[in-house]
Amino acid sequence: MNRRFLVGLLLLWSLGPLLWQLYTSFCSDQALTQPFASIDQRWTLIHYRNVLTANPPFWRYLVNSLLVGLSSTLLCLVLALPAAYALNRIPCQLSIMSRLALVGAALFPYVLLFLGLLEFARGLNLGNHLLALSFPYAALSQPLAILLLNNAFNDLPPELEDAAKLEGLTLFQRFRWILIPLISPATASTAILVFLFSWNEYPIALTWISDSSKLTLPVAMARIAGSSIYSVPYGAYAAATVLGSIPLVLLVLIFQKPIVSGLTSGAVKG
Amino acid sequence: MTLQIQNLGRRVGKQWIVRHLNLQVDNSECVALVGPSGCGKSSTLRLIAGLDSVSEGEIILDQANVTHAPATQRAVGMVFQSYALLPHLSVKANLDLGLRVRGVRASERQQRIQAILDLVQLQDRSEVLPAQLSGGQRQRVALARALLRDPDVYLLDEPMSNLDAQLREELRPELRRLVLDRHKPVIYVTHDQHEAMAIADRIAVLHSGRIQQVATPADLYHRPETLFIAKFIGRPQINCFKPKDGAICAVRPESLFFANEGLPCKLISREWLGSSQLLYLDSPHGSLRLSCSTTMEIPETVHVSWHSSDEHHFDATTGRRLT
Amino acid sequence: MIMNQIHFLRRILVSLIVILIASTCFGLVQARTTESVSFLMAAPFADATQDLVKQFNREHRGEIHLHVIKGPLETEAMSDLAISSLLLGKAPFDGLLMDVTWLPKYAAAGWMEPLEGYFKQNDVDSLATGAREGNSYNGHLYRWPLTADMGLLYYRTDLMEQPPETPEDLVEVSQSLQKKRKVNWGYVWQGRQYEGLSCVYLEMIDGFGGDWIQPDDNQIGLNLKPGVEAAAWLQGLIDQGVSPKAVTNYAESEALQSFKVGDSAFMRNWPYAWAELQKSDSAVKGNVGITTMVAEPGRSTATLGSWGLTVIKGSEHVDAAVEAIRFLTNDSAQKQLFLKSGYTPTQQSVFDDPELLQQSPILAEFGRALKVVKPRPETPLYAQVSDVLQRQLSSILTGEQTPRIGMDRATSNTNQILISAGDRP
Amino acid sequence: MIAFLLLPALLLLLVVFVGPLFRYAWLSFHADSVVTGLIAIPNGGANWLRLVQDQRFWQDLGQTLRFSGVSVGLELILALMIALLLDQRWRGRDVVRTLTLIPWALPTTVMALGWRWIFNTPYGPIDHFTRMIGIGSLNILGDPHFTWMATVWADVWKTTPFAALILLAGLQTIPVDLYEAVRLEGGNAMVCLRRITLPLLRPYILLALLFRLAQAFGVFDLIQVLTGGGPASSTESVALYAYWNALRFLDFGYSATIIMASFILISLICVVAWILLQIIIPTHSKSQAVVEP
Repeated sequence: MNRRFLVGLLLLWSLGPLLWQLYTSFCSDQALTQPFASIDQRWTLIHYRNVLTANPPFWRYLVNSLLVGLSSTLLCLVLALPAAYALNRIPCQLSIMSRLALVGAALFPYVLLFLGLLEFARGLNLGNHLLALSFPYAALSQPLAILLLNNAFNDLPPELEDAAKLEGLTLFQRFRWILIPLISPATASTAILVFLFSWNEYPIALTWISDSSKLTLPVAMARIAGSSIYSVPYGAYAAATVLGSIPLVLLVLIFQKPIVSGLTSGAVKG
Repeated sequence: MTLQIQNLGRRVGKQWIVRHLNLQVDNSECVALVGPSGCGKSSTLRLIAGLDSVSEGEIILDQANVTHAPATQRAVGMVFQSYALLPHLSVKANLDLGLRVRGVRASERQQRIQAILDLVQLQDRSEVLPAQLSGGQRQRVALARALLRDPDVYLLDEPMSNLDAQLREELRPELRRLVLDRHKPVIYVTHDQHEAMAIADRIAVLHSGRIQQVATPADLYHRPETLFIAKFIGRPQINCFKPKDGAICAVRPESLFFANEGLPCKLISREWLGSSQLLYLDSPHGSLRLSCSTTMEIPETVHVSWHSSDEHHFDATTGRRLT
Repeated sequence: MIMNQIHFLRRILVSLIVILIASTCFGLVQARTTESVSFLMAAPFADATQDLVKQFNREHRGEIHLHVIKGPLETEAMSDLAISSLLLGKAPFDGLLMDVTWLPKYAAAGWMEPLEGYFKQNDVDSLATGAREGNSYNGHLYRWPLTADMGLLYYRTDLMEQPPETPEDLVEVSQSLQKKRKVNWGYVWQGRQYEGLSCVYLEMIDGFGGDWIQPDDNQIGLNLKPGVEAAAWLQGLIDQGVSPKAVTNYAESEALQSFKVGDSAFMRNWPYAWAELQKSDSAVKGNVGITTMVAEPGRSTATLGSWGLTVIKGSEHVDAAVEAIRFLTNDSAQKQLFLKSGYTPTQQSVFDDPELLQQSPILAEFGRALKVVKPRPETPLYAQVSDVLQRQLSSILTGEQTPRIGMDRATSNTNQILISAGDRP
Repeated sequence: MIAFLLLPALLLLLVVFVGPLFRYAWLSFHADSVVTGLIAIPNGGANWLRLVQDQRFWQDLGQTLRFSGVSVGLELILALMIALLLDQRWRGRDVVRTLTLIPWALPTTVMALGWRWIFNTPYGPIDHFTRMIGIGSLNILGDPHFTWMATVWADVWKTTPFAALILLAGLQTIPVDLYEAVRLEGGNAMVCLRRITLPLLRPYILLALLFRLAQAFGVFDLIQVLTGGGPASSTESVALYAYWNALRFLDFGYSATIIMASFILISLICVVAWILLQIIIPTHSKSQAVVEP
């Protein structure tokens, strides 16, 4: 009984604000100003229509974020996998030091890097190139990715690779046939966490992208917030919030296992 | 085809894991490496396989110096204690992988895998994942993989220690058949001296990273070079008397017999071993182990004696054998 | 028979090719002659100029197409948007509607196209004198004013014959009215810690004969006698009860609210307040007069706030953009904006238009105020400099420090900013 | 070969993490603003002198510390409670755990927009609630007294699931027989919490604390979208101030100085927090003394 109450409270706390947005998004402007009064025309889809037919349409931001997320994840894994493997093959003390440095980098509030990265983008003309964002994203998620994958490599029995060496497999062949398949669960966890990070990242995207058709979802949301010209724009905000949340809610529901195991393994071993 | 290691050593930091190893293994010969855990058996094997780097000395395989050749280029077939089968690949794919990267044609691969599966009697399990096999079957797959490699030397790293005792005895003759018929040098690492004596032509005893003695099982048993070997080889363990004049006298439990005259002993306990029984006795020279026939009735107090030819003498400080 | 058929086919083929070539040429000509120009404007301006833009596009069909990008509602957010584009290189717009305080920053950054080649001396002469301010930086003209804005002193014509002219007068009139219980408060203004407070202060420091940043030697005048007097006077208004304590949290809307319900005798505000005060829900409708800020004799000023159009450097359509700017700022456009949206004009001829003056006589007052406008310090570091001033003023007004100390601090902080940003050694 | 594998990642990390820090340190001794045409010119320690005098920076720093301290503290307490709830075995637990993760996974800006509506005066549900219970309208996003609390609320909502998950992972490593041993000796739930749970959870609490403290100190997205730093810069964080200095004031030199100062401060804070926590939470050995007398 007591527990049921607590669980209810927990769910209300976690999901209440989201459900309120969902409710708001279907309310007419009139209904919004009097949320608990009874009004004839309470329900409407107009906010969704507005958001989806705006210029550029809302789904464009989702596509942009998806592209950036995928390319960043790919780049991050391509770099982190060999590095995580090599971290086990360097002298022990050096390896421990590098792992400590990586933990420090993972803790670092990366928002402070925005200025350096902005100068970088200016210097190399990377601004307003959507895929160029994968470069800082891959770098920023590198510490976590290397740590997680390194844990996974550590957990592999070394004989598997030794046996493959004796079979004559080169390093690349060992990666292809043994290491990559065997750490695929950890790789999946890492990939999802990196994807989440890239999808949600704000300050770097804010400074690197200004062209409205190339915005990623978080920046687009912030710009919607700043640029609204409606008197009560919250119906449209809420519709945008709901549309922006759906992909991630689905992602969490589908991939909850790898996400939890990724976060947990980072915590337990890091 | 012979394997020769000369003055081999490996150092990690300032510590020598193994050092001054000298060993020659001939064609069709099986040498067992035995010793307590941490004595450097597996390290030696890994040096020969090329999995660890050599700090000093040389490894010569069929007159070619392979001391610093990478593992991928040495023709070494190795069976690991944990079998090291790839859990995500079927038995067939496990066997196929090495052949494929070595560039064997598909049809030939198929044929050779089939043949080797027949040999290890796993014809019907080729599509199965390793997790679905029993321990003995996994071990045979691991062996099959080593055989397929057609190596110049076989290295077996405690291949049976994960199996239960009964299975081990069953597999031993099979292992001999499969591996020794290949007419290649074989090194067999085990911590089980029975297994070593059963399977090996010669046994090398390692202690703290050094080889103490290399000899046939019989020699090792009857003429142990050091006190350590005398104690390590042979069960029940050899009896050591208290040092006298800088020498230790040791007598095997089965060399002791009851006599009317001799060392007066008190029976402490007895263990029944089926074909024999082991008596724990308390004597003026310390406690003694004696094995004798089960039919014998043992009184509380006995007198024990032995032939002086059965005595082994060792230097009390160096542990070396005194002739 | 067959010959005929071939002939016929050939004729069709030839005519098809001719049509194809002709249409391509036509398309090319069409494409070449229609230049597309885009301006970024804050949302209210984009809405206000909607009709004018349509008109422009009608008149320039086939030549120029003007497209207005509607920016955010808040002006600061719009500047952020523009800067983030400009910092990364090529901006997705050709022109930008810019506040007077942004210009030095954008110009110093080299983002603006100089316009003196397009707007000649006679163009400049046609502007009202006040509207000529704040369009140039370092001797180059970068901005052409769309609408002017200036700080005004609103007073109650039902309570006094003549508005006060000096600071002492204002206090005196207020106190006597308060004593007679005609009003609760004498004077409401913008005392919150934000840009409005800097505008209020600018009018006072000039009124006491000083300068925020002295134009001749670029020295800071905040801690000189007039600067301290101005701060002390504002603080004194609260101490003497002429202004409510809450004025330290007033922005334009709060001041307007107080004045509109008849609570106060004087208010400092911008021209937009006039229209608000003439609405039917206003308690002072018809009883409001406008003048410029009180000051020592002959020193009355009005803080200049104005919006103007600029062309971004690197734009490929400078000529077309200038053409559009000319259209949006010409006499008839300004009349239209004034009548429809209450935007103060910038062309002198509009102020002199007898028809318009008859329609809304208040225009004359706006015109008078525009003659004494004073721009805020024209430095690219204005935003930081103003922030420092607002902070110190705010804590002076709430009694946390004396005017003397506060202004000393403001001066040293301002100097520090100018040094650290490389403005002075 | 190994170096070849490490090099790309190492290079990227150096460029993105170490490069900017060195650049900031260098820039902080230069004037690099719109006045200099965004070209760095040495100006001695002028930036640092300005920083010392800059009231806005110190105000922002105070606000940032208040925000970090309060929100991380609340978060850890809440996260511990959630973790304890989720550590027990009951039907539907996994589903609930997944659902509580959702706030963490959403982009900050998305829900910052949502919170703007929830805290809206007078139409948001919170305002309705306060009027309903008779407190009256609070003007949450317009009154500096309340706005920072709104930012804390939104931050706690978003980041608690992460901390809860880490603590939950820690809870699941604690063997059940430890609790049983204490119970057998007559200890109640409080004793269990103080003597077993907290000490054994310490590394996890430390991890969550350090990670969250560093992230909270760099709070940016939430504030920028929810309040824009206002009203009257009462919620502005140092990260946001640094951002304004670069992208609004075009003063890269000073922005770099602010960031450098923040970096030094956050490093110090993490060290201090770590030491403090070592002192506050009883150590391992004491707890074992109870369990194994």
